[in-house]
Amino acid sequence: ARDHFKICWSIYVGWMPWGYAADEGIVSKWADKYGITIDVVQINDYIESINQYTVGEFDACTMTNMDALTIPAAGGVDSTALIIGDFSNGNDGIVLKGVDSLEGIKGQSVNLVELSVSHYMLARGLETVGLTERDIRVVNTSDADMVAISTTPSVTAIATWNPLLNEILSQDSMNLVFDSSKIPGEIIDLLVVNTDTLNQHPELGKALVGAWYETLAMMQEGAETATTARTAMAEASGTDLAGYEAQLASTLMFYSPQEAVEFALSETLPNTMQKVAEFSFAHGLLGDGAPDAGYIGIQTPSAIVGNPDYVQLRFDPSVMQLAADNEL
Amino acid sequence: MITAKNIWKRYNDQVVLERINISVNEGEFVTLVGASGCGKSTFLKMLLGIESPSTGDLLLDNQPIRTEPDSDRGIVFQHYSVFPHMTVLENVMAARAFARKGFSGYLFGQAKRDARTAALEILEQVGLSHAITRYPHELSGGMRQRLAIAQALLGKPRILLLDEPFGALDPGIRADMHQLVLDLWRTYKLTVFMVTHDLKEGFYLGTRLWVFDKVRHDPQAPSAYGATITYDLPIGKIDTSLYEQIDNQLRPVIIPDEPSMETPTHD
Amino acid sequence: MITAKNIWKRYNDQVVLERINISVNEGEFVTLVGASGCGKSTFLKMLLGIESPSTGDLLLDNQPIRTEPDSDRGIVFQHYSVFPHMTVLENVMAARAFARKGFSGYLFGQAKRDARTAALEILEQVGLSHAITRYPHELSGGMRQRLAIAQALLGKPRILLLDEPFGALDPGIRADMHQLVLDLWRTYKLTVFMVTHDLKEGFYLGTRLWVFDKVRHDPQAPSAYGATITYDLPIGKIDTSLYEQIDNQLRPVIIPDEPSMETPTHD
Amino acid sequence: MKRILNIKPSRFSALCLGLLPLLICVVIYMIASDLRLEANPNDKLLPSFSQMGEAWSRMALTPNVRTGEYIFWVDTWSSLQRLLLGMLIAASVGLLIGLLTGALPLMGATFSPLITVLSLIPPLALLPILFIVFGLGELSKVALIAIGITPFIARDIQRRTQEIPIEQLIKAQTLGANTAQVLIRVLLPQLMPKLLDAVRLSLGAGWLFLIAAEAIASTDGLGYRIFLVRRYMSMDVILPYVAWITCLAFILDQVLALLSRKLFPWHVKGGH
Amino acid sequence: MKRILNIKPSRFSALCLGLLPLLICVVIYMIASDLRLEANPNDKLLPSFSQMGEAWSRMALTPNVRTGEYIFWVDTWSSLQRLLLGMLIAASVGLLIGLLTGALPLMGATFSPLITVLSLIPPLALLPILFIVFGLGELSKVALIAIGITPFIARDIQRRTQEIPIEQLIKAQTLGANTAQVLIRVLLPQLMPKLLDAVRLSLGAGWLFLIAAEAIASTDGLGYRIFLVRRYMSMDVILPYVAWITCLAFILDQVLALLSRKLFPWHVKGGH
Ligand SMILES: Nc1ncnc2c1ncn2[C@@H]1O[C@H](COP(=O)(O)OP(=O)(O)OP(=O)(O)O)[C@@H](O)[C@H]1O
Ligand SMILES: Nc1ncnc2c1ncn2[C@@H]1O[C@H](COP(=O)(O)OP(=O)(O)OP(=O)(O)O)[C@@H](O)[C@H]1O
Ligand SMILES: [Mg+2]
Ligand SMILES: [Mg+2]
Repeated sequence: ARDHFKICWSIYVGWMPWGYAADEGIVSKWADKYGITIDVVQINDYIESINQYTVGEFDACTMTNMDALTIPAAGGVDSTALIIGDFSNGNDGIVLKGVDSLEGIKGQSVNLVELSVSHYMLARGLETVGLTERDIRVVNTSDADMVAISTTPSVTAIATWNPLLNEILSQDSMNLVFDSSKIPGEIIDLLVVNTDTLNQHPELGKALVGAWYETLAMMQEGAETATTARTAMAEASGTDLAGYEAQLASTLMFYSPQEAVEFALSETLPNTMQKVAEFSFAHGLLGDGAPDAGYIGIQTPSAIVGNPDYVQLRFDPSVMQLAADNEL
Repeated sequence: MITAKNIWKRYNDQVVLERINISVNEGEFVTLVGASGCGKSTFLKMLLGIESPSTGDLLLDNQPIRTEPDSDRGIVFQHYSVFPHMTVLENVMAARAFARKGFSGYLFGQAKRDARTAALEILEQVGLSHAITRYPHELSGGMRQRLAIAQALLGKPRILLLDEPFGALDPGIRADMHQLVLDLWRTYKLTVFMVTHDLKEGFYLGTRLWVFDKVRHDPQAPSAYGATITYDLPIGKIDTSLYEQIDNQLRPVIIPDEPSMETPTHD
Repeated sequence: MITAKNIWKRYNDQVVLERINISVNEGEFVTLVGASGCGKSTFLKMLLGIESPSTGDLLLDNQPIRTEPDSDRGIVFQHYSVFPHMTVLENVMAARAFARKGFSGYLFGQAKRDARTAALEILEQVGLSHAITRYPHELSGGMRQRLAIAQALLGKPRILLLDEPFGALDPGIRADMHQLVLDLWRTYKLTVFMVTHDLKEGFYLGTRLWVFDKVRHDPQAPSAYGATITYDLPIGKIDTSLYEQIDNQLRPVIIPDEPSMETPTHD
Repeated sequence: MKRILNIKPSRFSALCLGLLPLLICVVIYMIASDLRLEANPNDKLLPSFSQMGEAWSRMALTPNVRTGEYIFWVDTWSSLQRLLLGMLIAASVGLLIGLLTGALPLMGATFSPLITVLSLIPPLALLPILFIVFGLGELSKVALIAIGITPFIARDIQRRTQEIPIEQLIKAQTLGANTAQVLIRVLLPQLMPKLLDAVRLSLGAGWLFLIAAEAIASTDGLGYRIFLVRRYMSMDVILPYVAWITCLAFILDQVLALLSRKLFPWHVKGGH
Repeated sequence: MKRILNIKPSRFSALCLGLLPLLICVVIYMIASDLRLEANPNDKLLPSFSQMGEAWSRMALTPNVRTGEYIFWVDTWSSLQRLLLGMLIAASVGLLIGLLTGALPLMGATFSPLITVLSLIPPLALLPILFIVFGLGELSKVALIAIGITPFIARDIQRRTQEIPIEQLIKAQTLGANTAQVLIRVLLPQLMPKLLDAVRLSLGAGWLFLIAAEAIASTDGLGYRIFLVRRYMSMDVILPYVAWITCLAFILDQVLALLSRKLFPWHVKGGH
């Protein structure tokens, strides 16, 4: 049987524990426990990491709920959200220059990473003030350069995530007019595992979940290792402890597995996924074969969203439940 | 040894050579003269096998001549005849290496020592013993051509083809080169074909002189007719008036009856 | 007109020319011969102003000669003397354009029409009227040099410098070129300096022949001494034996007493 | 049997031989694509040719529902505009700098070191500064191309200027030409075909910079589209776009070559 | 007064003139930086030289607390390894292809069209496929460099091979050489300095591909670091890194030039 697995992650506040877990040997410790080996590979480019996972180079990958739907699931790779790590609670936001309310966005060019969760958040934000995407102009902008371009006079509206958001807000006359704390629980950061692999090798899921919660415990507020762990994570993401703490502040981390399980079981999750599916369909992200937003089935513990005969994305809290029950 | 039977050579529509019928015996030293562009080099290329006659047969020992270069026929061009990336000694030793079957063209062990001995010998003969570690670009033009000749001879060719070998040399040093070629021709009993643009040189060196020229002209279509061998002269049987006639054809001057010594009065 | 007073020319440690003392009158036609590398071109470059003597004075009309090219002194090189991107006519008209003050070197309106007339006239004179729309690369070598000469003359130089102008031409067509140069020299009353490697040519064309040669040699340091003018001969006063002596110095042959007609017996 | 060194294929067989590897590549792709699609019909990595054709026709032949535009052609047009403008600027500035530094020793001594340093800086690393200086509009994309290419062209033209036989400069001066006349009438025209050559050589880099710039901030363009659809790994869009870029690059190259032959009939390779 | 065309500065004044614009650039930067920092001491766009020095010494002279490594040197070493390996592969493969297609008409007819097509494809657009074929380890970064550079080198070497005077091939054959001997003993050595030239010419592109590849999949390297801190616009790190890359590029170029002169003393520019 297979006993070697590869997972990949990219730099983002909620996923930094993976790097720390790998460096500190926590992953290999848990892998040993289940008699397997796990390679943890960092990939700078977030999209590239998902693509690599989708074509089968990796068995698991970190991504948001929306990208899990539009890339692997839409690409016919049945995927399971093994770990619900956190949801963005202000980590994504819309910034306007000079104007201090979201209504002011009308008619402006908005710089954002097109088709990303920022785009989704923007669409949700526009809804709240009765606007649609037709009222603005979307300019696709690379996340790496978002901070640099924010200082230029021609840029007046930006939708982005942290740490870029904090950098931008630190400049004069930048107003945060909307952020993900207004749509809590809709932008979810996951560890997604290939469903077939997970079914054949449940030990992979157990090892990953075990390692994850051990790491989170080390960084949790109040833990004595918190400062060391967070400093290491801060450094790995190219900032300092203060910068990293600021990012954590706007992220709702599920430090305990029980919280994550509850989130998965809640009634709001299928609703969220329904919205995400609709948004994705409207932007052509579900593929050319998709006749409607329900083309791809999404299974959550409480309900199945979309086509039940073609489920490609599953939220399965069972392993996290084991962690919560201390049965790993 | 070499026989040409009614050879014509065309490039597309242009006739370069026509009706070449000759026969050359082993050991002859043929010099070829003619106006620029009349096909002397083309004829040499056919002997070398890198061009083929358009019609007619070119025979070596009554067999059609091989249509690619081989070690029967050595060649020295006006330029680029030596390998610029090898020293003088290596250039000559390479000739030995190429003569052996092998993949890389490098020599090792005993074969290398033998080649070195042979190379030093022939370099002595052409007067390059003092320069064996130099690269071609460090040699004078004359030394470079000596090297090219030495190299060609190590291939032990039966026929040696020389295409204006001294054309780029200072006239002052040509005499030495002539002496060298004559010595080697005698020593190795070669059959030599040498193109030159200097009638005096051709005349002085060869046992047989060929003059290439067009005999037919069509002013409307200058390329409709090619050159042929208008004179095939065994040297020693040419009298002064014929020499001057050919010379004038090649190097006309304004006052043909007083070609050199008389000073023209300009004013 | 031109006076050289004890000129020496050195490149770093190498002495190229030494002790040049001459004086040339308006209207003379000086031909310069000498072995390769002895400094003939260097002397011409000093006349042109692109090189300066290391010591000594070079005077034009008793003034130090200008140290950059100007329209007093025309030049024709062996190669690259015409502008490859202009047609024959444009090449000649450019000479006129450059003669006027201006920024772009292009002519417009009446000036252009005048230049055209003058250009056509001189092209007629050098026999290029039939080829005025051709580019230099479409011309034969001889036509190219005619063009270069026509162009140089339109600059109305007092002194015309020719550095082996026919060196790259087929000997067969040189006679025409000689005739042209002589005609133009007479018509425009130029002072001409012409370098050639062909004694016969130098002898036939000039009113005065300079032979450059080294008189001192140091075998240990070949560059310690430079060449100087060993003969300064008014043409018409040279006898045959001196001619042959110079010729042999420039083009030695193996059998110097029978330089051309006698066939050597090879076998 | 001739040495393989001496065997020259006829024109027709050369054509066939040349097409062979291209055909083989296509066939290999088709097999690989079929195998992957067999395993997973939704696989996006190696779409079949018909999938690519559909995607292409959707973008090139069907107006976009939202904007009514033919996306493919809009992208092409935007990218070409940027590329051509950027190359034009690079060519003009590079020509000017190369001509002046190549022809005038004083200018050469002054600016050669600076140009050398500039040519070594990887422009991609300086993007942030570029955006701040040039803003986010078309200008910055054009500027990236121009800044990336200019040092190369300037250095090439400088070298070419120095290759022009000194004899021509002397000749012009003996005809009375002043510095400006030599530059404008003698050197400049002769550099034009060299400039076209340099532009052809640097077109590849130009495309690279274009794609990089469009990836960073844009609303249309070939590079933009490729990076956008990379988000959901639509290789059925990416591959036709890449093929199209390759094709455009080829056409541009050929057009420049043709232009050079037509405009500068006197320019013979190798000179005389 | 001489025409400006004819004024040649002495060696010493050329040196001074050459340094002048570089100095001016530095001064302009310092003034601009001061002005911005005056207005906003937290400004990150144009850090002062002392800020850059601090950032640099933090990365180059202080061991990282976590790993004990000197980040700057680790980055340098990783990037150089990748670059050199990639260039080495590109050079070897390019040499082989160029030699064979240039020397053997049959090979040339067969592969030239393919190489032409490959050389026109912008490699950045193919990155996803590349990562899938070569994985995400060191191999893929090296592969991007190799794939990006090889077609250029192959075409250059092909042209260079064809430029070698046919006389030499004929001469070797008249001495009895077979095809392999001609390739190995006559052509190959003469192509080596041309190969070094081609490598020097393509080093710029090599750096570009290296930075692009490191930006996507890497955990160290100069390009990785620039990409990582770009999100925070830490110009105090980016600028020293860019300067260092420029410097490395210059050193590499000079080393190759020196190597060429030392190894191939017979290689004189322009030939004879
Ligand atoms: N490969 C070729 N294709 C077409 N025409 C050619 C080719 N080779 C030679 N010619 C033509 O054949 C004619 C004869 O050329 P060739 O080189 O034999 O003359 P040549 O007598 O050697 O002249 P020269 O004294 O200048 O060396 C020339 O007009 C030339 O243009
Ligand atoms: N710029 C220079 N720097 C150093 N040495 C030079 C320079 N120009 C010429 N020389 C040397 O000066 C000597 C004379 O050269 P010059 O060109 O004047 O000879 P020449 O008589 O014209 O020869 P040729 O008949 O070959 O044209 C040569 O030895 C040459 O190497
Ligand atoms: Mg010939
Ligand atoms: Mg000379």
